[in-house]
Amino acid sequence: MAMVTLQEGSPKHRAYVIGAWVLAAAVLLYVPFASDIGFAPASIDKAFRVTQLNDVIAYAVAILGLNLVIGYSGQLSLGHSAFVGLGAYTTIILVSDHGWSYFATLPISAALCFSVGVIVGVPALRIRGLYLAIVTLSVAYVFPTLVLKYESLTGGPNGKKPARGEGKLEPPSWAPFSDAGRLAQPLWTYCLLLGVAAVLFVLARNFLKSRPGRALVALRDNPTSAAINGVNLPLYKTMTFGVSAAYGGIAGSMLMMNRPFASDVQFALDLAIFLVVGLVVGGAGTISGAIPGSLVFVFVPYFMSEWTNDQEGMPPGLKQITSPLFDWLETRQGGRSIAGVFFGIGLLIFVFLLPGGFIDGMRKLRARVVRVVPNPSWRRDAAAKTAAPAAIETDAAAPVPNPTH
Amino acid sequence: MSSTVTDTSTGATGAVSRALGEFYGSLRSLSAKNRRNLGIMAAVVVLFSIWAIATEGWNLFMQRVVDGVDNGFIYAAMALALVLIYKATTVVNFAQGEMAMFGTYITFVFSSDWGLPMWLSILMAMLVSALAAAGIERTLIRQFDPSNHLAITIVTLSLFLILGALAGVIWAYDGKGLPSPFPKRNETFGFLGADVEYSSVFTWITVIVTVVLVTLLLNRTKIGLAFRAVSTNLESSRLAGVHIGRTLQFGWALAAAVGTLAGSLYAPTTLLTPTFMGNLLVFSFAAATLGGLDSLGGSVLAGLLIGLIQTMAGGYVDRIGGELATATALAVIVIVLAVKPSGLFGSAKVERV
Amino acid sequence: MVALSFVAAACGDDDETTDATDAPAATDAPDATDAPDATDAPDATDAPDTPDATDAPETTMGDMGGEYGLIDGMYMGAGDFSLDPADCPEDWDPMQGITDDEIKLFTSLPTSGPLAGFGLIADGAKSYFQYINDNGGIDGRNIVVDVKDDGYAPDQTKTNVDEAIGAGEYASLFVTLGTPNNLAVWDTTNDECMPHLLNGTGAAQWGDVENHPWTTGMQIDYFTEAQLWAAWLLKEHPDLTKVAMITFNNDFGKSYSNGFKAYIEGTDLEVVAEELHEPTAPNLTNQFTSLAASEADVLLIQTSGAFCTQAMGEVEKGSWEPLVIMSATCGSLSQFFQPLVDQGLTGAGTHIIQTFKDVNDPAYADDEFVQLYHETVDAQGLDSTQSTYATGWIFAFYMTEILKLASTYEGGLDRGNIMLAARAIDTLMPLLLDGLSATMDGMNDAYLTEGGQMAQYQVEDPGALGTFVKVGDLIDNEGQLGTYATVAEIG
Amino acid sequence: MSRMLDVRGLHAGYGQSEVIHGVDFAVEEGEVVVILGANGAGKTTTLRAICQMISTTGTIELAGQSVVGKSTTEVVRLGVAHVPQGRGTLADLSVEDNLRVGAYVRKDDINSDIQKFYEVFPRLGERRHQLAGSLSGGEQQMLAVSRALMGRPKLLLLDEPSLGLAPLIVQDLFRRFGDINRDEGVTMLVVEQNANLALDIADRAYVLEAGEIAVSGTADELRDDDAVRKAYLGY
Repeated sequence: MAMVTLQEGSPKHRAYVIGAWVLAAAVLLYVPFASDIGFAPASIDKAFRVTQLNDVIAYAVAILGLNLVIGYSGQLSLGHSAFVGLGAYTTIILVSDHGWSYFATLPISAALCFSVGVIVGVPALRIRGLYLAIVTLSVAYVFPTLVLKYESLTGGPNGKKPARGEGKLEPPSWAPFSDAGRLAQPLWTYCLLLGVAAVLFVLARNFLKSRPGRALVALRDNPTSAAINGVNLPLYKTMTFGVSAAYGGIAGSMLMMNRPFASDVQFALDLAIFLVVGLVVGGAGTISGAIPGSLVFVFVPYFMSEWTNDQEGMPPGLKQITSPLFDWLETRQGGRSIAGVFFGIGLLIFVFLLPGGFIDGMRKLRARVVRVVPNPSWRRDAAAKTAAPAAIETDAAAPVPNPTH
Repeated sequence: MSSTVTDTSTGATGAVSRALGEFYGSLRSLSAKNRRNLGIMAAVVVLFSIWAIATEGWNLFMQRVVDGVDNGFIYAAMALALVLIYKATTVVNFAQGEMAMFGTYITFVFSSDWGLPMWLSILMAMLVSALAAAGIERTLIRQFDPSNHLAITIVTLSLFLILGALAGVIWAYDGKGLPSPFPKRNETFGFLGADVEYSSVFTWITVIVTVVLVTLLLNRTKIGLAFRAVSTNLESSRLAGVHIGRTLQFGWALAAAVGTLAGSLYAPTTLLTPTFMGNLLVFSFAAATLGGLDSLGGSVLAGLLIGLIQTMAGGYVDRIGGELATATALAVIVIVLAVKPSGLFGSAKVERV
Repeated sequence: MVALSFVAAACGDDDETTDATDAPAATDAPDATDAPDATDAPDATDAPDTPDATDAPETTMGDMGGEYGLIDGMYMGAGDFSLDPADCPEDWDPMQGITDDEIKLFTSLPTSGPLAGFGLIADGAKSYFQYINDNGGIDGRNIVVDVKDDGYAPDQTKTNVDEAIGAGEYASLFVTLGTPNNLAVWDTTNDECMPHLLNGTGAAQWGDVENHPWTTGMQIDYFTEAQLWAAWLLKEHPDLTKVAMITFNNDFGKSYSNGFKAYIEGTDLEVVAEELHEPTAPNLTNQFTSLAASEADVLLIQTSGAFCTQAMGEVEKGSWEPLVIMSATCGSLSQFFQPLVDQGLTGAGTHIIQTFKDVNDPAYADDEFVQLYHETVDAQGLDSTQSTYATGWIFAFYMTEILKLASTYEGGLDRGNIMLAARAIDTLMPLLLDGLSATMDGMNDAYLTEGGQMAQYQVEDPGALGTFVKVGDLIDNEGQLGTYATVAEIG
Repeated sequence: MSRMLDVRGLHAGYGQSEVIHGVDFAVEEGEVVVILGANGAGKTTTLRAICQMISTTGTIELAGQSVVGKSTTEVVRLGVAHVPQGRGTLADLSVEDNLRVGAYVRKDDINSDIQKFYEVFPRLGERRHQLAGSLSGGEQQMLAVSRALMGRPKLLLLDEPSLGLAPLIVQDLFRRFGDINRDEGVTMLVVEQNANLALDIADRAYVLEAGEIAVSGTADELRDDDAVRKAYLGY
């Protein structure tokens, strides 16, 4: 049973919520600016670590966008790598060939990806489930081919990057870290990306609380009931696809701000699949799940690869046990692929321990410590707003968001 | 193998005619508008053929038809596995291609390391992969409620990662050459101006026989009945006392065996590497979808269609060329699905909430 | 004769005003037909001395100490090549990664994924460094390599190299694999004054000494290789004029394509069909149907990896029988020909330009260096018949020679001198085919190897691997290509 | 008459939300018992709990044997047949295959039973090779009941059999339920909103309200109870 019980809306509860936000903000600021980060051994360059954090922010936005489609509107999309890629190429082409600033490209890639997303979303109105998966999969599959085909625009297989010495995001002189040398640029990027991401997260949250957002969730849980309620189904479904694609596009642009280089293989099917992994690990149908999902996406394969490369940084006891295995793998041609095996096994263990994703697991954990008693009047309102009259039992029967529909 | 075919020849004919009946049935059920669309499509095909023959000659046209059919049957073989697993899981099994790849390596181990004849190696590998898939279903999938799509999706993603990397560790990434299981390998004969490989023809026959056998298995056995019931309505099947777990296990095993067969037929035309199924999978996925995901015969016809579109578009349309042939084939599928959301031969009911 | 016509064509047959920067090189270019007998080229049978750490600098390089190195604050190297440390970042440390007992190198290549086979190059290189270290290292310094996996994805290569540069621990990069991968990082490495040596790719860009002085390649570039094909065809098969190409749709495939097309302008050779393919192509059947329809006399296989094997298989199974020339990257018997044998095919008759000895070729079984290779690698617990390890040895050999040479320069071993040495080596890798030479000369010659020997794969027993047999003369255009400026102009 | 089904202190629900809060009821062998109640009262949940399709606590005994904690398949094999709401038709299977699935748990010959249902419901016989999904709603309901009976159950659970059917068809259907109960001796537990029809064939009835039993009694008693009539029977 919970140790602390809080009444929703009470001053104590408000303090709890604000405290949690302050703590989160403190972590976000402390991690990159701290002199030595716990998970960055002294030998590892801090600038690189901050660059990785920047990746985390960008991918979190992409996963959040994907969540709008999969987690909230319940349609499986395997094509988000293409949207991230489209955003990335839009930015990098405008910056390197037309001298735009990175920020100016954000609305362009958002708008472009929104349009393409809507176009993909239109067949999605008629096509569902696995059929939709194949349509989006085709988009993911074809994108790199188009990048190669239109080489003059995209740089083809050699990738696209700004001309040498250009396209750098230099921090302004007033920034306290502007003289931090190698670290200045990643830190400045961190601040910018964090700002962009914060806006996008708040927008997503407000969108989901708005009428169209609630309609979306109703749609996922019970398509028929939402239709009965007079929700404009086709419009919202298409819009969701567009918004989701726009998030993907902005994420692509953010990736380019962090590391101005785009190549076809970067935005291939693997990315689409790993975004889904990040999504489900974080937790489908949760906004905050995008962050742990993205952390896993960026850091787990990285550390797996590091550890299998040289066993430094591994816990000492474990190292003794695994060293014969690694010695044997050393002599095998594909031995280093073992990182992939470990990652997969880790994922399996994860799903057995936390089948609902990270955020779901955290909520269960939190529920043991803090119990928030909902304010009864709110609950009634919420129920009246979302639940459809004919669907109470069927709604309850399907509490888990269904990713294939 | 051959004796089995003879024994069941009457049943086989029945299944073929049923598959054809399914096909005609789907034609009949087309509305007038769709029939008109189909007519337009047929006219386009005929006009295209005439134009193609006129520009580059009969022989080249025939060769392209043969190439298309050749690829199409390979796509169809894997599409068959996908259809089975779709019926069994109702989620995207990301690991399907890797399972087939692993099975094909097992074929390789039997034939190359143990020195067994190819066809025996394939049969044994099919058996091994069926058992392994049954084990995977029992240990990893059955823990979760079949309606918990999210968890099952992660499990298949994990399998995708594990199997792909494990094959790399065990067999490395250098390509292995897997010989064709059929006689007269690498020899060709002339057919209406085209060169046709003997092993291709045997492959076509094998795929057709497999479709027939799988159809019989599903239509004539109790476990097949249970499988069809579960894939149609899980809840009702459970209420009828069907062992859901065991039935799905059967589906996984069958799909894995068929996948191994598909991989073992495909590998001799390319190289066996831990990633070799990837490029095939996209087309097989497309074929399965175009065929309607739950129609075995439909997936074969759709596989052939995709093979032909790819060959013809790539071969005759300069702007498309070899590089965009893939994209073209996929674009056609998207268009078809937009018109007919449940595929060409799928049952109209798509919703499976 | 051939060499002269080659040079003429390379500079554009009808364009006499071509830039003359490489003219000096062209005039003293050894005639290719004579090359095998060239007396000044050390015979490879003497080579076993070479890897010996103490002898090597004297036998192959002579004493450059007073002439080159850090002189008056500038790095002055051979062939008018110089580097100004002032162009480097403020915190640039010439001794980074170099201590009294260690030299740390970094490389990024695929050790997982479809191209993980290339990862063995790093293991092979480590094996050679192990051998050098066991024999005293570089003046007592051990060579250490850190390897990172990039799965052949350029963005991952960039991530890895950024991390390595930021770590501030490495003296130099070496054998980073892949054209797009190296292009993704070369601006950074040059901005950071990080030696970026012996790239594991044959793109002509690695000779861009003017704009990217810190980057060098090692192997014969694809552009030149395709021109060697054309030269060989014109000389040996003047009757075969119609050429078909199967080309990987990337920079790699197109380098061949452009090199060949640039060379054959004005000759009888004509490209009648070219089919591109994507890395995601399920097979090459469709492309071959189109190519066969062209009824060309010659087929150029300008692709890599599993597609090499597929392409050879397609030719062999079809009724079209062109003369086949294939990219040298497909030359490994164990990787690309063995699978064909397993499939019941042979690949017989395929031509390839060779620059190095195949360590598994019985013809070189008595070669002392080949023996040394097999003994050392096997003793380290690796399978020496895996010829990719030998490729690693070649890269590591050159790297070792560069480090040794740099140690003799004014100011001793530091990163600036390593870069100077990389642009001045003139040494014979013992595995290089007898008669070929390998030199770099600052601003005059930015390519290490520019020659090769056409060889045909011949098979006696269809159930077993065959061997490569030399056909035609050795062609060595050492020093003629000059720098990337020349290539960029041609095509 | 022995007790076919005995339910005591039943709690059941989905995930964290409990829908049934301590329900007691019983069904005697050969009886037809009806559970009435408004939408959301927990009727369907009760049936799902009997079949162990959701997590439950309390006691459920089938002919003296406890079923709590057993799997749905085991409960079915003990002799419970459940026709779910919406009929649960196996739409992609033919009518005949639907019937065969119904007899999945049986090992003996089932062809005579199939013939019997073709006689009881001639429409099914006419359409035996058609896909079940192509049948009309009433035909599908006939099929669903036949399929459930193919397993020769001791207890038949019917969930809202009248849902979405035309009144005439519903009347016909309920008459046949009565016949089946009488002729085959099948015990029935029916969940219905259409109280009038249900009470016609029922021996006894319970009224569920917000997950608890509000009223219980014989069919006649309930029909005569003013309060019940106003609240549930609509007249």
